[in-house]
Amino acid sequence: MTMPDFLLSAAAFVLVMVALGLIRILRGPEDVDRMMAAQLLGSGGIAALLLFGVATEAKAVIDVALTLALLAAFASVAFVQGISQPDCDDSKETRGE
Amino acid sequence: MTLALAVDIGLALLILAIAAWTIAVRDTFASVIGFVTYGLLLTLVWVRLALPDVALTEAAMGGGLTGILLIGAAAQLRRTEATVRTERLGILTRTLAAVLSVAVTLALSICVLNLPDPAPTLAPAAAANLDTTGVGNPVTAVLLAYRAMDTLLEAIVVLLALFGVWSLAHDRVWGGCPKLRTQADSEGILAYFARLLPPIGIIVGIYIFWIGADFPGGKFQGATILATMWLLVIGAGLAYLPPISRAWLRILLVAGPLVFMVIGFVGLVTAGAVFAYPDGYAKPLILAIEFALMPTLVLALALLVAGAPQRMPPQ
Amino acid sequence: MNGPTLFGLCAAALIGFGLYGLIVNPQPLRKIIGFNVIGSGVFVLFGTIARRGAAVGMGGDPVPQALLITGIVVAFSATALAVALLLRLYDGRGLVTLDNEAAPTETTTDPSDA
Amino acid sequence: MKFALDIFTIFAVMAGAFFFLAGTVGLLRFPDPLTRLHALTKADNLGLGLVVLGLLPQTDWPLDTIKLVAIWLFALLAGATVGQLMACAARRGGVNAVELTPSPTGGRSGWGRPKGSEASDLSCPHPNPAPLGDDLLGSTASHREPPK
Repeated sequence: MTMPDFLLSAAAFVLVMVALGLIRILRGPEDVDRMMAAQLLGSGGIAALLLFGVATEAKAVIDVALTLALLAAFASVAFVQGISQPDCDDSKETRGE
Repeated sequence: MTLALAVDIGLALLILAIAAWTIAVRDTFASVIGFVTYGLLLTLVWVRLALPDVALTEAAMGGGLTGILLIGAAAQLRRTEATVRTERLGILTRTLAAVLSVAVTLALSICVLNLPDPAPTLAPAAAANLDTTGVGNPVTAVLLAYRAMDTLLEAIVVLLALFGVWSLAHDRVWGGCPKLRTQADSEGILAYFARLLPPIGIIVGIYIFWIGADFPGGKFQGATILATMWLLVIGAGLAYLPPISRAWLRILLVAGPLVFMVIGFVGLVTAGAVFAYPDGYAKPLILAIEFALMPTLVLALALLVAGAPQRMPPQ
Repeated sequence: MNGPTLFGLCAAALIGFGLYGLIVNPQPLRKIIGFNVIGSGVFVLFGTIARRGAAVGMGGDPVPQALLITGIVVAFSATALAVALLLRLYDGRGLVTLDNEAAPTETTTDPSDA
Repeated sequence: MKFALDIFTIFAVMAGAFFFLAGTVGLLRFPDPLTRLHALTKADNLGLGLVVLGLLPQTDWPLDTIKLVAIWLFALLAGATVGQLMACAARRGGVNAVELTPSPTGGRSGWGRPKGSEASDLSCPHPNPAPLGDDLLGSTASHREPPK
């Protein structure tokens, strides 16, 4: 088994693992659990991308993974902000200009 | 069956499963989470299709702005969930919709299986003229040299969408600030994160923008990353969005398309056609357009997520 | 069966899913998501065509790739506009139903009053 | 040398894959959101970290190597932030967390708050945290600046 084949299998394995994590997205029970599974899928996706990228020697894939890693927290941050403020009221303003 | 094909089949099944769940799940919030995950898997699909430029765009859009936009909207609309759930279409309509969807899928599948072989391609034509543009990445060359008109119109479409969003403001707050939901606590973990990440994120965004001339990357991807960083700083309560009546804001928004158009029409005089670049000046002109479009895109994309103005600026 | 064809078929199914969701889901935000699923299906379909056009050392035909990038950005803009319209509807009526029969309780809250 | 580096890659990537396995199993099998979060952060930090470590010898010095390390650092930062934010969210809204953990305070941002009553307390543990909040945020306390 050559190195690219090994890396590709590893990518497939990681993808299968995070795909199983999708069961948590399906089952919940809370949205928090769903968001966690999405977060795990994010990390697994980045790992799989890197493994794909090195296996196929496609350098640009590393940039894609870099972008994903940089933005990895954003969906979760938006989620936590979303559930912590059920509606927009100005009373939550803490700073003025 | 090769290993690569097995990976592709697994990925296709995965994305179909998450798409089906996103459509079928009852709860809107859960559906939005599913859609964000779907965007991530879509990035993997683009990588498997060997289209890194598209993958980068999808990663930047799907990872940041789309998630912020949809999750924010779903959170605001949560109260309506109970009333909307009572409206369900009858079984007949749903069956008809299913039949229609299956028919469309089948028709498209037949088309996919009967695509012409060998496939028509413009790649040789794009490669033949790549040297005259001085740009190394054929996709950037297409975006800014061969089909520059499309890119100009795209920037204008983004701006028009922004004007559309702004026009939804109440009269009394016209010219005011869009109010993004912000964390009440400006000293918490989120504020820490928002102080640490954006400096590095700005470097990554500019890097992606810069390498776009020769490698996958470019202004749309870079601008998306920068816009996301800006929204993070605002979302953490460390800064406010400017009122939309600010002159600098409006000038920067219009500057990009304006520079693009001016360069395009100058081409009419110097090179004999609109958006033709004179010999030897193609690369500097393309760079000038990219630099001018960058702030426009950053501001427009971030403000699109921020939504309509909702309050007057504090005096 | 090869990679591009596989993803082409996948795209066809995605368009079907999205269409069903667009028609059946009553919540407008779900319709927006359904529309986006259709859009991404169209993009993937176009991506397979780009991939099939691989030639002269390029991974895919650059022209459809450029159009795809344009398309993704435009789709995002349209989504943002649709979401803004929806939030404005909620702001004006207090509900987001598209059903005209539902009582339009005019509970306009002007945020500048707050 | 090449052989040794390849062996290193294989072992590190396999170890990383193992942590993804462990993270997934934890996410599926652990009983409440906070323990699931624990499993998730292991997969984030160690799984991705070991995969990156394993791939380092296979990439070109310097740019790709730096990018790989940066990816891991981003993932660490994202994991740390998301871990805390999610823990807050799980504490406030998680039915399971409420069932499994006794309420230490019952007061503001206490554990015993039933789902749906979060309207009065919307911010994460700052600035008036419950006892656990102090523990969670102990590491960042030194970064706080005086309120403006």
